[in-house]
Amino acid sequence: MAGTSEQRTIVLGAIGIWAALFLLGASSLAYALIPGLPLKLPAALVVVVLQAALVLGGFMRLGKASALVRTTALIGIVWLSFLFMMSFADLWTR
Amino acid sequence: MLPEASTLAPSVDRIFWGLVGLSVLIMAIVGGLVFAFAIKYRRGTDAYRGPLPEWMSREVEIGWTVSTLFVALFVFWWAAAAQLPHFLLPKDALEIHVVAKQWMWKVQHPEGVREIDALHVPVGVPVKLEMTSQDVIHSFGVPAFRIKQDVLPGRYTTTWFEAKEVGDYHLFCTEYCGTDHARMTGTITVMQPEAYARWLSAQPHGEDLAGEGGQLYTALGCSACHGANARVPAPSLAGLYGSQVVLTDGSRVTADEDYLRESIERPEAKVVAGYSSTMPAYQGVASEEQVVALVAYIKSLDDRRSAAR
Amino acid sequence: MSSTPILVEPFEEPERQREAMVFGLWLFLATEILFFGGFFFLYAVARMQDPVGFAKGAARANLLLGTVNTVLLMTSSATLTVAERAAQAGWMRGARGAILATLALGTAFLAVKGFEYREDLSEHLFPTSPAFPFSGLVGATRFWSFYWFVTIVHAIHLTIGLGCVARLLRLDLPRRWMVAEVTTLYWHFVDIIWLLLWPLLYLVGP
Amino acid sequence: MKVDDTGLLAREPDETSYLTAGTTLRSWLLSTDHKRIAILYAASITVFFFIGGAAATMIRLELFTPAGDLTTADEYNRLFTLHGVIMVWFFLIPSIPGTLGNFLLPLMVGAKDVAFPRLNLMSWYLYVTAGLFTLAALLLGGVDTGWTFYTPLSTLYSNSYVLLAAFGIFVVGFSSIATGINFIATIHLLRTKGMTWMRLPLFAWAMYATSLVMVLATPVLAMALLLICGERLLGLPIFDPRVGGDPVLFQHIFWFYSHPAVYIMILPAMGVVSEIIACEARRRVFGYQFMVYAMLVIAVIGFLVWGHHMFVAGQSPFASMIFSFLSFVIAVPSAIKVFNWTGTLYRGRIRFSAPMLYALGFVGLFTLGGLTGLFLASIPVDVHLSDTYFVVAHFHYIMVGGAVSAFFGGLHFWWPKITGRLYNENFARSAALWLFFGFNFTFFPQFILGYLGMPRRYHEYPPEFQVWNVMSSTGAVVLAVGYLMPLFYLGYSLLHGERAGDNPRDATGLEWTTSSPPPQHNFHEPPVVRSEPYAYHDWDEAPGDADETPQTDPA
Repeated sequence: MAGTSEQRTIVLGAIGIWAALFLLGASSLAYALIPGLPLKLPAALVVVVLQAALVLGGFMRLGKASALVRTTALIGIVWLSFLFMMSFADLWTR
Repeated sequence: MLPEASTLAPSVDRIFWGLVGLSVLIMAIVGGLVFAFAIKYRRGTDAYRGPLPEWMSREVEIGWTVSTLFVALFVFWWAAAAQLPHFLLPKDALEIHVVAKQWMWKVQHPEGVREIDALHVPVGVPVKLEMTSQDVIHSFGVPAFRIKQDVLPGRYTTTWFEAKEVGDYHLFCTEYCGTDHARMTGTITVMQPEAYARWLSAQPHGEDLAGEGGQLYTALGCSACHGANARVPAPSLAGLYGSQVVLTDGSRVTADEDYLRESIERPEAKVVAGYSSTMPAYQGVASEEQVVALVAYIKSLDDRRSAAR
Repeated sequence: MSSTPILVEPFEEPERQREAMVFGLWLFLATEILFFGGFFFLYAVARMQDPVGFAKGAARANLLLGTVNTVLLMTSSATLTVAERAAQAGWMRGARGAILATLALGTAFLAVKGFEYREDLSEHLFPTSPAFPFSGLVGATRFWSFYWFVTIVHAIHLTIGLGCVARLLRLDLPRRWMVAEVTTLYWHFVDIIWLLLWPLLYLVGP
Repeated sequence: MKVDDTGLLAREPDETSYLTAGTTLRSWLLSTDHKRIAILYAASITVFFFIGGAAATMIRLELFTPAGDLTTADEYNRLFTLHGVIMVWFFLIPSIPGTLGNFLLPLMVGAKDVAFPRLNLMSWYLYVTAGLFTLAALLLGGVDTGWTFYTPLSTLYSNSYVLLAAFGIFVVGFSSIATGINFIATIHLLRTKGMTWMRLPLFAWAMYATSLVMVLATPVLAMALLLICGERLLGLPIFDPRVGGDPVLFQHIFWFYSHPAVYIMILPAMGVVSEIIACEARRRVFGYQFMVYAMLVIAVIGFLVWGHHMFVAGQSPFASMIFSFLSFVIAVPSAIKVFNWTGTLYRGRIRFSAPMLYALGFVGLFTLGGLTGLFLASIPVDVHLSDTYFVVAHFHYIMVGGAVSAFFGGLHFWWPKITGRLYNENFARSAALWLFFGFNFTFFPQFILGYLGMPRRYHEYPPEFQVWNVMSSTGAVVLAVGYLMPLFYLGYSLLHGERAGDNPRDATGLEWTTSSPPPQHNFHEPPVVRSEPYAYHDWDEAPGDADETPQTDPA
């Protein structure tokens, strides 16, 4: 049986990441609701990227995963960028 | 053989036959080697079969990689260079409006003459086609001219040609468009300019396109707000075509056909800075042909103003 | 310590099996990235075409319920992480409790979503509804098309996730914690998608 | 061991051969054995091949005459849609990966099974479910959008069973993804001891490259089709031009999948052909490493060329230029492969067996298919040729002349391993030649038709095109007869064929070290690989002796 200290580490670790996610979400909400601030969409997207990084690193332990797994995670994004790049090459030059 | 009936056709054919030559050459090399090896090294012959030296496969490999890359890039350059001039639309072209619908081509000459599934054009004059579709995607393809352009709903597409030889040519719809796709064909008749002028004058003339648009402009109520004496705040349309328009969100667009059309059909999409969006949407109110006519009228406003200057 | 993991054909060593399961699931997540990526691409194009109309449409989305759901899903990710790590550490009471909490939070998400849908429908916020308030407005109409489409697709993903998480309760977790690990990965991915949808659907400002 | 009636020493099928390891229907339908799943796939793709083939025959018969007299326009449109949908998603894409890939990949890397056997079985069930949806759409009255489902025709204007068919294809996509994930994980994690990356047979490499494309392209198609379903089912106007939807956007996401899908069809064929040519020419594959890199490069650049389907679609000239450029670039790795296959023959000791005839046929037909691809990558020529029969001929050279020839070649090559029996070589060779002839007879005239401007998907056409159409249709009849031939002699072999030895082709791969048919768990002991995949070395042995080193032996 696992000791209580290990149990505490598990729970506290999750709570810590959760709190960070929550604060990021709250800041995103605040930024969106305060009128007159510039670059709302980019700001919201930056927050999402940070949140995703927290989930990927903290919850999904991508940092500790093998190189193979990390490459796989990256490849989806890279291929998606192909779709965006090539399609926008059309849309922006029509 | 397929006639080369437009000024574009010879340059397309040159590349086509060049590629045929290249293909024959490569097929001859590959096929010849396969046959020669198949005969020489078939089971039972006493041809020499020792190991290949290491360097050989490497050198050969790099050699043919580089040479195919070179050939590929050369063909790309050749084809792209031939295409570039065709991307530029000619100035002072005869402008024909084409509206496609399932399964019919509706054509309108600038003088207002309309045709269905047929197009008469003079020889030796650049003809620019402004095309849009009422329903699905169609494609305006004339093999004898080597042109083809999809005709899209909700957007204008353009292509052009300059006919070189008098005659009748096939017009095909080349983008599958439903049941009677195969019957969405027509005839392009290329005539001597005098014959074209005679033909044109013998046709029942409607108002010319811009004139027709001018009548619609009043009939559909546009002039009530955009007119010179209107009391409702609406932007003036004179000189609008081709100018830069500043929108409410600060961005700029060029007032081209697509913009004019969008603003008639869905005025709230791009509202001019300083005005509020009070104009009703004409989508479904004005038919595709009426929109074409209205756009032609708005473009003519520009002409009249510059003529007056 | 946890007991020996159950090996499934064709594997012969637990470490290899775990690597394969995690790798396989990440491959699946890569397909999911591209799947939702296709949607985000269309969303991006539509929004750039008519940002004002988008904002007009989004102004009617229920920010409160959307935000509540974001918090619910965030929390469920945390509880499922606890479950997975507890299972791996052999702390079964903790694992079961955390799984049940995750199930409760996920179900709550769907319930809130259901309420939100009912409210949207009562306000005719469906593009084909005859009383759709934005009919004729391009951006707003497309916003609501995207809203319905993607929230339904996301809800389907979440429902599948709930099924997978519920299945964990029936497994011999001390020996099959690897299943918990990959289930968790999927759940977190669905969470990340929502974290991205939240600003794109609810925080659209002019 | 016993001596059979031919007088040769042959082994009775192993007690635990995968074929005899259970004979109930249940033992087949719930089997997670990759070899049985391969057989399930083989049976089901055969059914779909003949359904799609029947539609093709009807299409060609209709085109004998310029008038639309055999079928109505609507029937014709439903026929070519059916032909396209069935052949693309229910035959070509699963053909080699689902059958030969499933059967051989674990054997070739020395594994007991694929990484996720239950997922593998699920992939077959998804395939069958999807097939039933699509067949239901067919039986209820068909679909008339073409296999491309272009909007707004498919969303707003078609009065046919688009929803069912699109959903069917959405589901079959998951089957493809499951296969892809399985293969990638198998190759990464289940290679046996000594099986380094550069010792993998090219077929395994081909499966790897194919799986990459399956995994990364299919989900985008799934989204495109789901959006069509959303628009048809719920009325959500996503591509509707009346609310600013851009039909060209659908084409972008459709071709983001559907162009790489061509490589899902042709990469496995390249793998099969590499195996056959090396073994039947008794020669190491010329430029093995270049072959590997060429396949990987094709798999990656294949994602960046889709816009060449859209040169006349209203795409910007700038984008067309980029796509044209990349399309020329991707011709290079394909050419490398053709030259390397040719080079492999050099100094070989060539056996003209049926699989070798298919493989050599493949080289010729694929080369012509690839060269005509250059025409379509050149913008000005493509403007003239796109949506004409030139395109139809081009992709049939790749998909039928290429992929189907290779599938037949592979089927014959590994037939003794899969079934444990030999087929009649003379019948098989005649069929191969017959198909090669029939194929060219059918499709070569279509290049000419295309240059003359005959549009595709026309059930009526101007009379001046008739000569070439009659030629093509006559060829199609020849081809249709040809495709029935293997049914007979392979069927006969299945029941009465001579027993095959473990390695009747004297090949080097791990799959040939097992008994024929292989035992249920593939290898009694995990094999250890000690040499490269194509150690054929004809020169240091007297003719008649073994001239190959199996991968389990040191070189």
